[in-house]
Amino acid sequence: MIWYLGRKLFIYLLTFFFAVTIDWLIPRLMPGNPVDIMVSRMALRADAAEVVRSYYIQAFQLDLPLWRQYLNFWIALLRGDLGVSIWLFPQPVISVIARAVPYDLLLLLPAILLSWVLGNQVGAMAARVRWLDNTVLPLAYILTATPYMWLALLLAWSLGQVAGLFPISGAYSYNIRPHLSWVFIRDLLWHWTLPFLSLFLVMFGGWAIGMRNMIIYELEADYSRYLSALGAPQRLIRRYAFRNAVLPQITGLALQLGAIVAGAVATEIAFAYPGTGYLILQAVLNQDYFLLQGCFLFIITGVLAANLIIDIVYILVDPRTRLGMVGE
Amino acid sequence: MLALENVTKVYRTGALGLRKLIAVSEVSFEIGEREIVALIGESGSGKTTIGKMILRLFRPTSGVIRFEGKDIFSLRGPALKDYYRQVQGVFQDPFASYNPIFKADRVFALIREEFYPRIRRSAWEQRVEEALRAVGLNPSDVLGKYPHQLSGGQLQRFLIARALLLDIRLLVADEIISMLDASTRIDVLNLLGDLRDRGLSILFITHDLSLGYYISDRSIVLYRGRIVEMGATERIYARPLHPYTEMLMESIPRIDGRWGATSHRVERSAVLPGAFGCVYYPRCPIAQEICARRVPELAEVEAGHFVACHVRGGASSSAG
Amino acid sequence: MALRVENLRIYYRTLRGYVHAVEGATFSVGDGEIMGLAGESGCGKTTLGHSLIYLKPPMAYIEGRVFLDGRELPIWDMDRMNEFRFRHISIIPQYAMNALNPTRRIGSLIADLLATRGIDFRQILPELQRRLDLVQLSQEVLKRYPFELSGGMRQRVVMLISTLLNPSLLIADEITSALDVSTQRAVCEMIVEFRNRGFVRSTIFITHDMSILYQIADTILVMYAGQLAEKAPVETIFRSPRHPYTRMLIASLPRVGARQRVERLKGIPGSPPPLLDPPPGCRFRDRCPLAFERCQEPPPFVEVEPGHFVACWREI
Amino acid sequence: MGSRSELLYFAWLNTKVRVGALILALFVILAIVGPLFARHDPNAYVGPPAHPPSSEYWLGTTTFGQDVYSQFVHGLRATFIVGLLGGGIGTLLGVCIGLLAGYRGGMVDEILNMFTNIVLILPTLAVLIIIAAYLTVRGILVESLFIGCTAWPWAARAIRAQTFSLRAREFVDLARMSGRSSWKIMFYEIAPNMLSYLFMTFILQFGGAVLIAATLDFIGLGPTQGISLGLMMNNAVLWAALPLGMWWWLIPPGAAITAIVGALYVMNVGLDEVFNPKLREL
Repeated sequence: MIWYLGRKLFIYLLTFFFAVTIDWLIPRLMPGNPVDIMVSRMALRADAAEVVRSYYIQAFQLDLPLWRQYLNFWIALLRGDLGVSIWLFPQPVISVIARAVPYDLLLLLPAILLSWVLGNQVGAMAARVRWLDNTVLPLAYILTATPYMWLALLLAWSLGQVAGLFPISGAYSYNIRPHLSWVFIRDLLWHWTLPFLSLFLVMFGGWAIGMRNMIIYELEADYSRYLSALGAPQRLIRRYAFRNAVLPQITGLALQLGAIVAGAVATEIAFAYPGTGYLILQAVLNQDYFLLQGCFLFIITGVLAANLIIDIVYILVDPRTRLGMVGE
Repeated sequence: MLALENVTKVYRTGALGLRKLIAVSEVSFEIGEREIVALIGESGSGKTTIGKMILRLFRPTSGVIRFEGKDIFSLRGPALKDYYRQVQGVFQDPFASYNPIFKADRVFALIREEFYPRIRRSAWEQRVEEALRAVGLNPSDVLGKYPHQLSGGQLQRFLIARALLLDIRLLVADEIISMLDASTRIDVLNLLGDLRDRGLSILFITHDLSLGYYISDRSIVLYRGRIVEMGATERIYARPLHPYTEMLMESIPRIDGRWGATSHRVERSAVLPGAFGCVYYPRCPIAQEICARRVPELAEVEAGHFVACHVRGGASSSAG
Repeated sequence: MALRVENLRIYYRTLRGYVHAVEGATFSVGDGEIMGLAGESGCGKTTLGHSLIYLKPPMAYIEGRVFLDGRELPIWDMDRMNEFRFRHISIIPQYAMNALNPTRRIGSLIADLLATRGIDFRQILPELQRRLDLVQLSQEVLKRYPFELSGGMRQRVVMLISTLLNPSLLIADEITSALDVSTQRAVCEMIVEFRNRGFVRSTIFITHDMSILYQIADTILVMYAGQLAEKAPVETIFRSPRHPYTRMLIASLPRVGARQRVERLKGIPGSPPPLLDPPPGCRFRDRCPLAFERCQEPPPFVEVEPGHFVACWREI
Repeated sequence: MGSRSELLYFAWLNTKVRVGALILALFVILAIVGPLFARHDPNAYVGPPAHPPSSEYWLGTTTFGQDVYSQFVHGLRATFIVGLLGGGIGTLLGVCIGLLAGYRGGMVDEILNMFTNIVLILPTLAVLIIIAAYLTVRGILVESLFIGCTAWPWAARAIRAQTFSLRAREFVDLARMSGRSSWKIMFYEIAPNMLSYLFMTFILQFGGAVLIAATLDFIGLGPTQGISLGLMMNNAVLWAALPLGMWWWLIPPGAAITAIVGALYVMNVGLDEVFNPKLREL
């Protein structure tokens, strides 16, 4: 088991190293000098452009030899210094992101966990109940094929705009200062509903389909056939089949994180929900490269950390990996 | 013709290849002209691995396999092609030996493409029909069919015909009849016997002693990668020397007599196989103290009859 | 009289029509009898065996009646059969080596299974421990997961589970085909031991390996292409078979000591007919040297001597 | 597997495959023929702003008076291009890496597999964001290339598993004993057996490429010129189509993507039933 975890950890560290290297390399790989491009895009007056250019040169340390730049980049990273945001000058990138993280977690954690649990339950039932299979499955296919942002727009338009039940942007009403009180929390949740719903529905479709196929596969496995041949009731056989079908769904969750993050970014933009996704949109509009790279690193670390947690959960749940056989 | 010298194959298993699985250890034997040698062993004895190494599909970890004196793994290009012109193999599962989406006789086309590119079409078809008749098949009802439209027995004969197209000198038959029904099994065995009479040498790999006895001239008994007994088939069956061979003889379900009392039911703690004592030590009823410490050598107890056992194969070779 | 089967007909429903897997089987198995069910691959022996306990699509029940200890088995009804399964009729499947739920300890698996029959695990534990010793498995096995055991050990666990409630009929489906010679013999002796100790009353042992049946079966029923060819005590089948197919089959088995140079055995040319729309009458007709025009009609499965049944016009 | 024609016969019989193929064909025709009927250039300001669908402008106009229908059909064409190119590159890379890792085994497999896992775990969108942000000129070809280069691990994993199972089959050994070179074996013996599998992998890669491209465009990192469905949605959000109730600008692009990707997934399930012999017999 230690070996299984060790190998996974090694891969995650390697991935992190690989990602950070990409992050450092790309601006330097771009044709021409990245600083000139950035400055020219800002269409500033000559003297202001000169100030910004020198600031960039110093920020990117383009004057130092490459390997020195790379080393400094790592040192700064480990110290948590991701440079200064241009869009919200002079706030450091790390604090801008730190403000966005709670909203990300508030949105993503419930959406992922609830959709995973309910998706698996409904998927398991669909394998057993015929009419459920004919209604929920087609719907699940449509949901999982829907681009996150489009479902967000649909919900915003129907429940928000037309029905007027929910607000369609921002995390809380403008006239309230965030503080700990029932009023604020109620308002927060009121704003949270639509983004949560759009993320939840798309992911729900994916898990339901996955579980339905896995359950049917497990119900045809040898141990299920043997139990049925011995006259064991369907209840027992389905209980075993569900437990064995959930295991690949756990690893599936880890592998899907990359796609889920993409969905979250799009949904946050559609609802102007102040998470990392929204920051990315602002960073793109304002050519705030440091914020962009900061968001990139945050997403990478988040995904890798989540992967590690899910692997640990998998080991605790699946006896085969816990007791020695190296489960893939 | 073919000689194995101290051939060993070790597989890396476990996480980072820490655990070593010794599939074949220090195996040496020869195959001469016009003879069928039976390689007998239960699953995990390494018999298939040896077969695949002779066919150059696996590379041995140490030791050498020589064909006409030359190390087969040093052959390159035309020399390698020449080797495959003289040594071919047929495998256990007839249906897995054919690429399912092509017709069965594509195996002949492969041979023509690789070995006889310049032969005229009519001459080649004539040779194919000749080979098919040589293995007892009627060309008209087997050619142009998909593998799943032919029976197991027909498919195996097809592969033997493929080998005959190359006028080979050694055929490695790895459990070729174990998936066939009893009634068609015998005909394929008889075919091997006829080919041997016409000058072909065959390495007949099987786990079934009675089939081995029926067809082979010499037998080699393998246990966990090591040769425990080797010699003329009739002599081994008349007087099996190694306790493992004895146990195998007792356990075959015969059809002319009921099972006698089982001579031994021994389960000792498994000594690290291969490294120190005899591999059969954990299950051997006549094992002595020396057996746990030293690996027995293959000693010639009587003319052409070798056994690897301190008790039975020692200089004294007193009857066990 | 443990098992009586009358004119059982089981087909397979496929996209191209019905495969006539078992065509009107009538036979019986006495108390304490181990009946070998032999025949080449595709002759319907597995279908016959499985239809008695777990008749699941694509298998289709056509007609026929089955009586166990005098009570009729509703084999066509999946649910009503549950009452008989495991308690009165049980099976050791061909895939026994991976028939155990990989993520459940063996002890808890047995407990769950018994609980569905209203039997308390603790009540049956002493008997289970005695049987574990019998098949050389340590008590530790109950705490282990299936993947921690070897294939042979897993099979023995399945054999124990299937016979735990002393069923009156046990169906063993090709349980020796994946084993080595040494473990093969141990498993066969276990089947005989189960019968001698009364764990099971009668057994149907399905295999293509006739020599195994010679060692442990009391009688042998030979099937060919979905039809019953011959049933007789073991010695009669091997010494004086009456059905031409059985005769040729026995002749093609290499005795230990048979040498090709000395005594060249002969196989049976040709191959069994397709069962999608099988030929009428005796299906061995076009491979049988004694075939004559009478073989167009299906020969009845008749008792030519006490306990010796044969389906061949030449023998009646 | 039976002969070729029998497989195609079963494929067409399967309702899921037929439904999926029809929907897909509908949108392909729309993408090809549509632009011919567009009277205006997608980005030109031609009509009255925020005008609901009418006989003149079938899908109405944007807040700036651009013809939504023209944008929609040109965007559809762009989406198919990204799907074909991005999906194609992804599948191609996946096949080569999967086939090589699966066939060679040993060290090669270990390294390639680790590389696959790394790219799999990396949230591809984050990587694309960084790349696209620094690219001054972004065309559809470049976008497809990047999408393809980050989507291949899913294909590689599937193909590698399939190659492992096929490589162990005896007919590969037989081919090696006939002196066939490894490359010939890979592409003439193993790959043909996976044709059905390759096609299904391509379908999933195509759908994935369309979704990722739409998300990238939506964030504003899509092609700098030309129009795509994702870009339409981005403009719609940026220019407050929602508060102004301009549903004809919001609904069509997303609906097209959902329909196309949905049709692909349904076809994939249908094909799985066709190529999986166990299911076919029922």
